[in-house]
Amino acid sequence: MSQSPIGTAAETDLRLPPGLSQERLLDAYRTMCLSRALDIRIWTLNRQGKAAIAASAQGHEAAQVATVMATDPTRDRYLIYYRQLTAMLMLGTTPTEMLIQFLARDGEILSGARQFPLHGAHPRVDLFSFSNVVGTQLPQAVGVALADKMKGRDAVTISFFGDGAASQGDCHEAMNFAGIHKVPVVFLCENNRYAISVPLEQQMPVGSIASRAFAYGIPGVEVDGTDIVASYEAVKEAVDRARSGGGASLVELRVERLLPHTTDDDHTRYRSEEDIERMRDMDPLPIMEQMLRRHGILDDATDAEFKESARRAVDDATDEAEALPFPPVGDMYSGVLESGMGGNSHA
Amino acid sequence: MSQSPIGTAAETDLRLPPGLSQERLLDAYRTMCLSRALDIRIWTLNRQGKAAIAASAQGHEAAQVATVMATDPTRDRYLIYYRQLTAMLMLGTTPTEMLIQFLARDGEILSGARQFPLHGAHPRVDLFSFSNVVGTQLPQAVGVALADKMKGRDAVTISFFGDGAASQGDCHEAMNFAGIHKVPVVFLCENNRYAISVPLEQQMPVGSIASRAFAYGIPGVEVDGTDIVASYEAVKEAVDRARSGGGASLVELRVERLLPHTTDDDHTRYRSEEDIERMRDMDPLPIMEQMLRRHGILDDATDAEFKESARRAVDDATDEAEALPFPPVGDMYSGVLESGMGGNSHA
Amino acid sequence: MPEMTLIEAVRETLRSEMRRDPDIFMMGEDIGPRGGVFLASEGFVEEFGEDRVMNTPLAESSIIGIALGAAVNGMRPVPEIQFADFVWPAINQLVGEAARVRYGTNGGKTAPMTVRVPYGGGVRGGLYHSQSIEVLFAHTPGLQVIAPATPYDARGLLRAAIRSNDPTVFLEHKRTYRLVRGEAPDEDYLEPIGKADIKRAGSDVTLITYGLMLHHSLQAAEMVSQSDGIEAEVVDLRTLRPIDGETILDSVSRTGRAMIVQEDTGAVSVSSEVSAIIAAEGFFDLDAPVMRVTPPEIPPMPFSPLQEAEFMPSPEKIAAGIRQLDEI
Amino acid sequence: MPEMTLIEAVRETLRSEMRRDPDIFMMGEDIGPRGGVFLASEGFVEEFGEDRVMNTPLAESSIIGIALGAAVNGMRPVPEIQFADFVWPAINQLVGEAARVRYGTNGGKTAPMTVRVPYGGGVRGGLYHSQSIEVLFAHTPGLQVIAPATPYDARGLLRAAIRSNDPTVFLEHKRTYRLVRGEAPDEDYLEPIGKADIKRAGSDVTLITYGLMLHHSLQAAEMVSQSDGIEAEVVDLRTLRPIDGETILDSVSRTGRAMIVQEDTGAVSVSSEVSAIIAAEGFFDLDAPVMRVTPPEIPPMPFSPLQEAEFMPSPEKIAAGIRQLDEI
Ligand SMILES: Cc1ncc(C[n+]2csc(CCOP(=O)(O)OP(=O)(O)O)c2C)c(N)n1
Ligand SMILES: Cc1ncc(C[n+]2csc(CCOP(=O)(O)OP(=O)(O)O)c2C)c(N)n1
Ligand SMILES: [Mg+2]
Ligand SMILES: [Mg+2]
Repeated sequence: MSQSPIGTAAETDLRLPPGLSQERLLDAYRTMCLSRALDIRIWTLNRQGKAAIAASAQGHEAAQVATVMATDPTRDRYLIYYRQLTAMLMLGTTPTEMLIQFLARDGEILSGARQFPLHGAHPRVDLFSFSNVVGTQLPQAVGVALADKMKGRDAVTISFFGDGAASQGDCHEAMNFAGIHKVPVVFLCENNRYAISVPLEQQMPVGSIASRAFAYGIPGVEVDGTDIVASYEAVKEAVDRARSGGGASLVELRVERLLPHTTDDDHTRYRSEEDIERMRDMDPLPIMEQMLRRHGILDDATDAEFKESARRAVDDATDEAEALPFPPVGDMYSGVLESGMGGNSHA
Repeated sequence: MSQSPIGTAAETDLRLPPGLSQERLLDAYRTMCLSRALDIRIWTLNRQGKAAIAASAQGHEAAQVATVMATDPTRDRYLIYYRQLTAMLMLGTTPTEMLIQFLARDGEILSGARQFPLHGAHPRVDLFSFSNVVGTQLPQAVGVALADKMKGRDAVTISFFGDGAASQGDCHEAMNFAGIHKVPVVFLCENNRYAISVPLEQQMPVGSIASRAFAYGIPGVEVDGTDIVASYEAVKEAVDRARSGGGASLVELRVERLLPHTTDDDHTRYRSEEDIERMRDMDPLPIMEQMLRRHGILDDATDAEFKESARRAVDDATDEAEALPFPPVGDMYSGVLESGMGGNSHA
Repeated sequence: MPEMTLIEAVRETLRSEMRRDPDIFMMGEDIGPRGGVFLASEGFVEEFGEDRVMNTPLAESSIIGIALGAAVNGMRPVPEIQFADFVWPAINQLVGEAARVRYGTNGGKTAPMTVRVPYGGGVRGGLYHSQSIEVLFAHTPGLQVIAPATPYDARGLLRAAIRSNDPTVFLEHKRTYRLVRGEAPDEDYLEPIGKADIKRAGSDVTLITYGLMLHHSLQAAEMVSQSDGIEAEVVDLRTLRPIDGETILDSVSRTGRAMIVQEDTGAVSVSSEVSAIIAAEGFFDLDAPVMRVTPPEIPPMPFSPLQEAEFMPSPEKIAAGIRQLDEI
Repeated sequence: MPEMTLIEAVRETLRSEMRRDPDIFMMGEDIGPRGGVFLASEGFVEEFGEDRVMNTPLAESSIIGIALGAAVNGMRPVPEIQFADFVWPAINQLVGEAARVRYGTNGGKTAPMTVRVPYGGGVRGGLYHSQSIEVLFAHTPGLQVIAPATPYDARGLLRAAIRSNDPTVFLEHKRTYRLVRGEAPDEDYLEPIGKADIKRAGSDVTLITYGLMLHHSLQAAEMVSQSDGIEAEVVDLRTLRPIDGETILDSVSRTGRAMIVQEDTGAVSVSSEVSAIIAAEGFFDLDAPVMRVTPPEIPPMPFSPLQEAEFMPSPEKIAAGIRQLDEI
């Protein structure tokens, strides 16, 4: 492996699309390392009985950093679901803020610990996720984008969803409307071939979700979600299209879910040993690491430093989050309606 | 026009697909004439304040007779919506039975006059329509067909729906499931380009509903629904496929809705004069008549007789239906649950 | 003060609000050139354009879901569900999502949207154009549910709903659209959400009701006043969530007798809640059981005209109930 | 008699019914090799095959719509909604369609299907894995709604539901799945749909409840018996539609005091209906107001553990309510 500093050796053989530099790639990799370390910690906290439930982003990291890099967090909007841990970090959420969600502690930024981790609304970025009900964010994202179109704002809305969500009626209705009205939305599917235990072939008779784009008069593309550059390019093209008035797109990033659905699940019940073995080849971390090393962007020292600093950050964040109390009980009564609680007026 | 008797002159230049004879065509035309006369009468009864509401089948007649001819009423199943007046007649419902529905009289066969016309379940054919909620019949039809598949019966289920229904989430979910499990169902879309007043281009960004079949891994075909032979062939192919284990199909028959959506509607509010003018060219009755005459299948006398007997049948049916009382008030309390009414047990 | 029908009150309020605030837009089936199936938006697309008076595909879940997305992003959508009977596909977006946006984001996002829902029977609508669908909404924390019965209230409350910052289900009784006329000023007044209104003063018995049944109840009150000298106080709930327990309890404390009149079937309904409020907090004021006049427990409501009439609580049935209650 | 948990009772009943009648089949998300997320169908796909234990796409409306189609065509589907919180997309097919098949066809078609719905909180489920969703179903003519609280009742009532010829919503409280153990014989017994059951006899006050709250109420009853000598009768509704007014009224006629305990938020709910029944028909038996112990009117229920605990009516809160009611 070459030990050359960033941006000198081997630079020519990695053709980066506009907007993507070696620095950005390295930064993305740093976030992926952090995400992985944090993800492992969260799983451990669950096993220790400290975190009630967790869905892991392991396997989805490259797809998520690529997606965020292709957008502009200062003006774009993100409707996520429960698996976008890496995207959250890319958008500047701190590890402590993340752990507070899983530990349901006071000061939780998204929902005041009223909701599961990754649900609520972000105070600094226009990122939100109202519910755990799979697929509901798709029409909502279309509405968000419609408002921007009506107001002539140049924001683009990214609607994350999984292969499971693609079966919902809401997915059809959302894409159809987006196609009719050319709203600036990117339907971003992280297809990991499973809705909990239901494999793709029991979810749909066709092999790809992107192939449905045709039915909605929008472009659809299927990309290897462990290939950060290809993913970036696909999302960027969709974002640019939306921003320039070209309307909606569907981008399907093929990934593997490296862990069971959540900490409540046991995927050996429904995944074969070969399937579990094969999925490991799709781990985006080693893939990314090899790619960066091959092109001389990453060296041993930097890699070690990323991993070490990720570990430290996660340790510190754990200490910080665990030191916090649960939210005061009385906080639960506020904010049902602007006018008050919303029960009968005499109560 | 040739006055030759059926089946002699000009027979050779009309190539009929297997299963379709000149006799069947003529019979279909007879039913179309009856349907048209009945339809006109129903509209009049509404204008006289006798029928509360009516949706007309005018413009859809050829599509419906073709569809029914391609099926086997002794074993197939039909999930209709409110516009299948012609199909109802083709399946042996009498004009009197139809008028009783519109006049909500005692002895109404489908729902005991609890429901709008064309809603309920047929006592002699496996034809039903549970509700007015557009699109709900599509998953139901898939379930009906699934039961037949599970039981190894050779019945085929026809699920009628309109272009409007195609926008519903239920349409997506139904077709997707049917594609996965290869259930013996034919999704039969009578696309008349309007959902009440909403034109096709405000309903979907693509020009055809059949083109969505690709997304569900099923065959889809778009046919001129005023062309009875082409419509028959398309439906027959789909029915044969379903019956032989080949699974679901989507057949889109393009028709025009010649009258406003219902008797409550006024289409001059939203259809241009040219549009209204042009749609008249798609009236299936003269198209069918010309076609039959061109091929020597229909002569003046027969045509006159069909129309005259249709008029008489409708007159007689009107008298019969109008002579009936409304259902007894007490009948309304029965049949909520098998065990009784279903309110609190003390009530 | 101009006299107008209830549908005119709705239309004029929508028009003036649309003129006042460019963030308001309407969406729904057939609301464009058709003007809505009840003509609530007649002439609107011509004045406000297709963007603000948007015909949608026939897909209720997305109508609400898209409106919700627009609402959290700065707009004030006023989606229309064409008939209440077709709101079921949208329940997930309305009850599951919109109702919890404020709470579930700890106030980070809000969903200022007013979902207009024509509902109710007595219009020969059969099982699928007659339903009262208020129960689930009235049960759901995070929603406001309004059901005006007069043009005056329709104007003041629709305006209040559109300007409020929470998701509101606005129920318009179809039978009242053209049946009910009344005075409704062209001024910019608001009626308070969550406040019932006493539509007739009386000392002998309290009738609590809403929607079309307000008018049947008022008629019944006149009937028993004339025939028996019984004076019924008639409380119009107007808002079904939150319910104005105070006004109800205050009235019952004066009359000692309560009867709830409702078009919706009775089991587990708004009428149950009003009963429960009185049974819990007005118990010591009561001189008689809390009565309810509701339809039979069958799916609302038969298409056949005689059966439909039998289904609806009529002024006569209500009057009979009042007499019975008065005698206890 | 074997002792088992409530989830075991459900599983064993499903298994024996599936063996008995080949027309029964199950469908839902993850019910196949995964065995369901609560393991209600663990081992089933191996025994009954993929056709009868069918994994579905993530699409609740079609799960119910397809089950309904199969039901009217001779099958007895037992679809599973994975969590009650996800039943909203299926409301249209369940409340709008299935509930009216028999009535709307004048008996021409029937829809024998049992929709299993794990519901309820106290499981750290937050806003979307904790909901009680019974209100709309309990309001709807044409549905049966069952909510057993013990393994014995779960077996007898699930069996009765599957064999009945009407659409039934079968509510299984998630917290009771493994918490509640009890005797449930392996015999082929049926419990009657629509009948409440007195789970504890008492003479001073009647508690009416269902689901997890039955167990909290029984605990509370023991507490006040020990501490204050107050003997509470505890009525387990078991069926929420139709509600067994007779058993309720009979108990209240003996105790003179009624309190309804419910996990679902109170406004416009099953607890309202029980109050209303008593206020109408048990009024002259009452010595005190009809009380309710229900959670605050906020979306059920916060994820944060202390807040979740505060939300749920605890045995202590119920006991406090009983003491209060007893003193009036
Ligand atoms: C409407 C709905 N039904 C069921 C569930 C339960 N559930 C939670 S996640 C999930 C699978 C989602 O799969 P997918 O969309 O592929 O996302 P992934 O977890 O694979 O990223 C299911 C069935 C839910 N949350 N919402
Ligand atoms: C879910 C639902 N939404 C709205 C309506 C009101 N409505 C009745 S028919 C109709 C249009 C249906 O159009 P289409 O499916 O094309 O059938 P067509 O009448 O043209 O034959 C609408 C909007 C309804 N019945 N159901
Ligand atoms: Mg997935
Ligand atoms: Mg149409």
